[in-house]
Amino acid sequence: MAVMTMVQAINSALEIKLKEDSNVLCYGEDVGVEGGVFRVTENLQKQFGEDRVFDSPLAESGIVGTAVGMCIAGLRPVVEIQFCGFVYPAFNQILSHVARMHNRTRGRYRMSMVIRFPYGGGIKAPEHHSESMEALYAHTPGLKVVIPSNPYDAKGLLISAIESDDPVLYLEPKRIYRAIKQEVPQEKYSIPLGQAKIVQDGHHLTLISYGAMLREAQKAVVMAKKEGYSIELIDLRTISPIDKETIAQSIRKTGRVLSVTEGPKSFGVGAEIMAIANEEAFLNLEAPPTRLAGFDTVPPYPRGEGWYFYPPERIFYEIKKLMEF
Amino acid sequence: MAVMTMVQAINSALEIKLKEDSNVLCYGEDVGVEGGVFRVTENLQKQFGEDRVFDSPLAESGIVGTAVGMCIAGLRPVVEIQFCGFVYPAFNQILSHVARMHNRTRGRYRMSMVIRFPYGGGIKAPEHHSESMEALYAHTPGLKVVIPSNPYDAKGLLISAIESDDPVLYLEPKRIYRAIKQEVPQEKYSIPLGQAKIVQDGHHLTLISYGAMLREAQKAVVMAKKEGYSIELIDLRTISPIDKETIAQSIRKTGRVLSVTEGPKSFGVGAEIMAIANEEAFLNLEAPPTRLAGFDTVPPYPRGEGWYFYPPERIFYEIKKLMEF
Amino acid sequence: MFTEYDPLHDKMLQILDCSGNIINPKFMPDLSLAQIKEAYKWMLYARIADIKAVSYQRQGRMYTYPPNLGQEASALGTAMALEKEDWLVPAYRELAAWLYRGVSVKEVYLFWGGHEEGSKFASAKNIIPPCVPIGSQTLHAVGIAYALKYKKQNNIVLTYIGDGGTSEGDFHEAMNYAGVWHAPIVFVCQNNQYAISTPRKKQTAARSIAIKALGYGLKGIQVDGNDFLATYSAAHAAIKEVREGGMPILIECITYRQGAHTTSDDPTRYREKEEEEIWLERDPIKRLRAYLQQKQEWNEEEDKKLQEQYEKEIEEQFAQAEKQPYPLSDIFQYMYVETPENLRKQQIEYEKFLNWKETQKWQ
Amino acid sequence: MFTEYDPLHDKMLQILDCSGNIINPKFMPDLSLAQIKEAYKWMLYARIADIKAVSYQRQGRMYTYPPNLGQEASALGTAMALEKEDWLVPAYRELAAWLYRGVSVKEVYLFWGGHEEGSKFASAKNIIPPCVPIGSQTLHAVGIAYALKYKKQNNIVLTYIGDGGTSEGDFHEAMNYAGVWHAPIVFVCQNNQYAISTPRKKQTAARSIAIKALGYGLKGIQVDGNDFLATYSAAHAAIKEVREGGMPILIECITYRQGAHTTSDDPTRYREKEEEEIWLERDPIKRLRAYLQQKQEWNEEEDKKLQEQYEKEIEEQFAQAEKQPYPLSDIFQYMYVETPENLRKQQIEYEKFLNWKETQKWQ
Ligand SMILES: Cc1ncc(C[n+]2csc(CCOP(=O)(O)OP(=O)(O)O)c2C)c(N)n1
Ligand SMILES: Cc1ncc(C[n+]2csc(CCOP(=O)(O)OP(=O)(O)O)c2C)c(N)n1
Ligand SMILES: [Mg+2]
Ligand SMILES: [Mg+2]
Repeated sequence: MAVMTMVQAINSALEIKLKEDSNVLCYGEDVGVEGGVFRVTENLQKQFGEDRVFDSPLAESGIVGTAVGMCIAGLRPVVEIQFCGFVYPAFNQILSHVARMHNRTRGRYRMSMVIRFPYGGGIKAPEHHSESMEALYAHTPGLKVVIPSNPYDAKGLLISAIESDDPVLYLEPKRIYRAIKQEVPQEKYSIPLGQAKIVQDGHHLTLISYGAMLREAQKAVVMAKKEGYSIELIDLRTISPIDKETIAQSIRKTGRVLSVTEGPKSFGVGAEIMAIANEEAFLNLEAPPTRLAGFDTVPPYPRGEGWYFYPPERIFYEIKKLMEF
Repeated sequence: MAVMTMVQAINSALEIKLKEDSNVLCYGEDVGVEGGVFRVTENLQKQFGEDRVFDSPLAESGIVGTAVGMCIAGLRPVVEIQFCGFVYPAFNQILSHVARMHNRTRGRYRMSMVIRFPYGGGIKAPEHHSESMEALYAHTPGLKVVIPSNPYDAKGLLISAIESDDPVLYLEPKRIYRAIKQEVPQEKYSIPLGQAKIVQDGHHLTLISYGAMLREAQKAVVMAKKEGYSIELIDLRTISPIDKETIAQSIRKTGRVLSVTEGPKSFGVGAEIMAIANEEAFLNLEAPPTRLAGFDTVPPYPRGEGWYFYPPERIFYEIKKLMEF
Repeated sequence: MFTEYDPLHDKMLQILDCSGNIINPKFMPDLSLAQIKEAYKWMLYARIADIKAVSYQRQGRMYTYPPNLGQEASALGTAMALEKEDWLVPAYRELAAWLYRGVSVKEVYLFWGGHEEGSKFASAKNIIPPCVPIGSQTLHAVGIAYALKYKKQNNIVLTYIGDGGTSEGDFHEAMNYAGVWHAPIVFVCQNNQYAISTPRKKQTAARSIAIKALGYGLKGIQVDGNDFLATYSAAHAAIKEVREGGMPILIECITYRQGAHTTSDDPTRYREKEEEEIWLERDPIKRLRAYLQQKQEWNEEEDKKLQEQYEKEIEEQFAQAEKQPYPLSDIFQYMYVETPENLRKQQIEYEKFLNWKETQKWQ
Repeated sequence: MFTEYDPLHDKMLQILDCSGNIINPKFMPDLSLAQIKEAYKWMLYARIADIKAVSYQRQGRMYTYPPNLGQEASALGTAMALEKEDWLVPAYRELAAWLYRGVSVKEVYLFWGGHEEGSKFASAKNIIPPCVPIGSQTLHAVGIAYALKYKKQNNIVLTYIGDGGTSEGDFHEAMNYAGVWHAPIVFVCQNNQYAISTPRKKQTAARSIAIKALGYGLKGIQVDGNDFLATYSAAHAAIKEVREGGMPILIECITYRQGAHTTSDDPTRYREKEEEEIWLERDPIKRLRAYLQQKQEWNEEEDKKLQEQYEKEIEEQFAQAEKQPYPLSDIFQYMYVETPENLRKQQIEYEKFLNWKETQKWQ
């Protein structure tokens, strides 16, 4: 065991897979000598050489489009997009090819790639560096979307993602890249994709979150406890395919559900969770399934962040409203 | 009045605005001499000249990115993307600039453009020509998303879209481009954006749809009537910002809601409608808010279309289940 | 060749004239007459399959189809220069190349006949399916080329793009990545003068497509795309150079789509009859046949017989394609390698509905 | 000029050497000494604002900031050749150009200090905000250029991009659209040798950035980006030619970012001290000062006095920027010209929560 930040845990997963499987390659803007702008790929080029860990030209469609070709030729590229706001130039490759090549070729070619990128706000970064648009990818059939909330999961999920024969978008909550340190095994282990985790049992209300917001949700759980509310906290971990079963079971038990996410509210992940509550647990509902999400606005420039990224008190406030419904 | 197809109605709206406002331009792939692959821009180049209606090079990011510049310089471009599956190369321009320029410049520059494209399936077109990914755009703050379901609305909504100082994505249900003929005034009129339309009053269940699926919903309404069910049918018309008020009022009255959409189910428009039902009419609900949507798959190649685009019977089947809940 | 035909000289490599004479023996490829005859046969085969596809579409038995008529030499000549283990990355209008590489007419008809089974290209090796989003395939090709180099295989990738496709950002990124990675790849642009209705002049102000190579440190060459000997010769030289470690090369084949863009298109809206006639004169199959006839290697009768044989074969392939079933499960089972529970349930739900529907009486 | 410095000749336009001597009088721009002195002052002003930005960031009073140090001549020389009604479309590292065009230091500090008010650029005309998604601004520039032509205004657009930015698909599409539309536009690539840590060599295998112009039927030229006289001279010639109806032109300014990519970056990870020192020798401000001093137009004392004056001015601007309020409503009110009901409600809901929060006692 070692104490690791999320950055270190991700680095460790990459290192293990690079060591274990010569088909694994890492590339993207500044991932080589620089080790990535967040140092997630630090030391990997030194260790594995320039043909396995390298800088790409500054072109995201190029990064993802060439990764499609590499998968066709049997490699398992793990590519980095520098920030969440710079995935869009690659959107066509992701949606039209990464998500579809396997279906189009009736299983002949597998898109065994991982597309990693830091997402979300809260670090006072410039415009386009703070968004949480995971719903876009979750709505795209053919992709898997994974978001860890702590170093331990980050490593185990990334190893599964790299080993998955399906393409995985692996979003890294940059706000907690270094904010949490945790005991993480140095050796290999994996956490299956598609399974949410019950972080804490409870019976009054199901609180669902993931990524950096999970920590805020945890704080709200503590506040709620003081008022006598027993909250069941679920970490989604995989956004798509979403773990309906775990969500549904919990709501059937508690009768109340609140989701806590960062991205824009409308047509977002929260709506999907409400839909599941309706589809799977309607007769158990004791209060309206509710979503707490970002405003339907662009994340503001840093000085406005204080307004945009809601505090745990906001979560607590919604819990209270639901409990008093 | 004249009898028009949707193609003709859209053409008429373009003609009126081109005539009325010299800041309006139309361009895109093959919109000039060819008049567009669906002939939506037929005769416009002849009438308004090559500097106002013209072919662009084959590059969608270019089409939308240059339109951003034109808006900055005070023009009102109405650009065409040839098919729904070819918007993605322009995704970065749409999300990062079209949706954000006004906010970024604190109102200095308005993105007074319309991005038109045929969407949806059912015409046995090749891969990438049949998708309904409106939820992607609806989830993007800063955009308006409009989808007409008949020639009359198509014209009135497009005129409003062109006159809107906010950017509008105007999705044309190609399946009914020529399938419906309707009396449409030759002169100018407009239909406000953001307002759903109650196509038919009813008190048992609220059925919500738009675009080509609205016709299917209408057929289901007839089937349901035979069984004694009174269905309130709503045509959403504007997907974003969604008309919460009309939806909520209807659900409060009927207690039941079913949405009928074409795109992938998960994280789609149906989930948003369910969310609204929960947020605005929870205590009135007599059955779980329900969504009927496409599978979480790519629309299949033409020979599989029969499986993918569900028939009105499917809608009726869901209505029945809800009524018997 | 690449010095003499440097795009800065604005010259086009041509070997065979329109009457079947060799006018440029210097670059005559090292092919036996038997091999050239073989090439002719492939072009003929592709043409018949192409013409039949259009007619099946007209009969309502196939969906939208993009005719290849007139572009056979441009597709085949470049593909024939490949070795077996090399890769081919199509755009979508290189029928002769696909068939030569082992794709069956049945698969081609399945693809344009609206069935995913037709984009598996199961009967051919080292090829990927046609690519509808224009230009995006060129990046896949570069990725494959990187992989080949990484694995130290001595193979190369050949990829196609249209003149219109060169305007897409992906083409630029692909050429640039190919240069930086020094990837073993040859790009072939079939410049058939139009992208649907948009003429080459409105596509780019560059004096040629070939000259675009310079922006990436690559070599470029313009060849007569209706001259099989020229397309083969250029591709052969390019592939050899690239295989030996040279930088990637861009070949611009000057050709013409004699037919419509697709069966939904009407070219009379945007081009002149006179222009079409000029290009009929330059027809690649006619030219190569004239060459072979001059060499006493071919005659009308053989031609007729072969055509009949091909027609029969192709009809059989079509019949098979037409019979291919499309069960509901096809829609679900390939979306993921491991189908998620949610998707499985959607199929089951739909089946439940279908069963219910069966039990109902609909008027 | 564009014939003599055709990118095929691999020559770089230079007028002033590193010691301040004119070595290429033929292309000496038609600027009075007073004007050159003015240019020097702008560069100095920009440099001080730049250095102060870094120091404010270090003090935790501003956010991530990308230093301009060393690129002043490349930005200013090109922008100074514009006329008032021409348009400027920035990337994000052309501070001297923005200031010259009327943007206030306050706005610049607001932008990098994390406030949208700073990307309004309200005090300047015909300019758009800095653009974070690399390369995408070049298309906006072409759109503006089309509009100017359409409206028959005799103005042009100047847009900037970095060496890294040239790899993006949007740059390609912009250059290509500009060519096809024959748009009145000049592209300036500030080739500062790196895109964050990625050196120019890994960005493209092209022998220069300037040569990329050929792929679009445009002209290109390489200039010494640390030589104000050269950047001005080339831009002046390019703008004149384009204004008179010539095809668009791409200017590659060879320069160097003396500082870090941004305040979050550590260049010692990827470049050598020796290289940095070579480029310090070529510093644009030092060079122009040397020239002015040789001409007896400037001296150390004046310099010192001016610096002090500028520092004071800039500090005041910073103080103002720091004071700028950011009310909650700022987040909502500019998303749309007409704010939709849904959005208005989200603000109200949040305010309700804030009020509730006020009433609570939190330990
Ligand atoms: C990204 C994208 N945009 C638009 C289209 C629609 N489209 C299909 S073919 C075509 C023209 C292609 O022209 P070219 O590249 O010259 O190839 P050709 O058809 O002439 O072989 C267009 C615009 C598409 N398939 N993909
Ligand atoms: C589309 C996009 N991808 C990645 C980034 C992250 N990024 C910011 S600056 C930069 C390097 C830009 O290099 P260059 O164009 O040479 O400009 P310079 O910073 O040297 O002025 C990168 C990769 C971005 N802003 N936008
Ligand atoms: Mg073409
Ligand atoms: Mg740079």
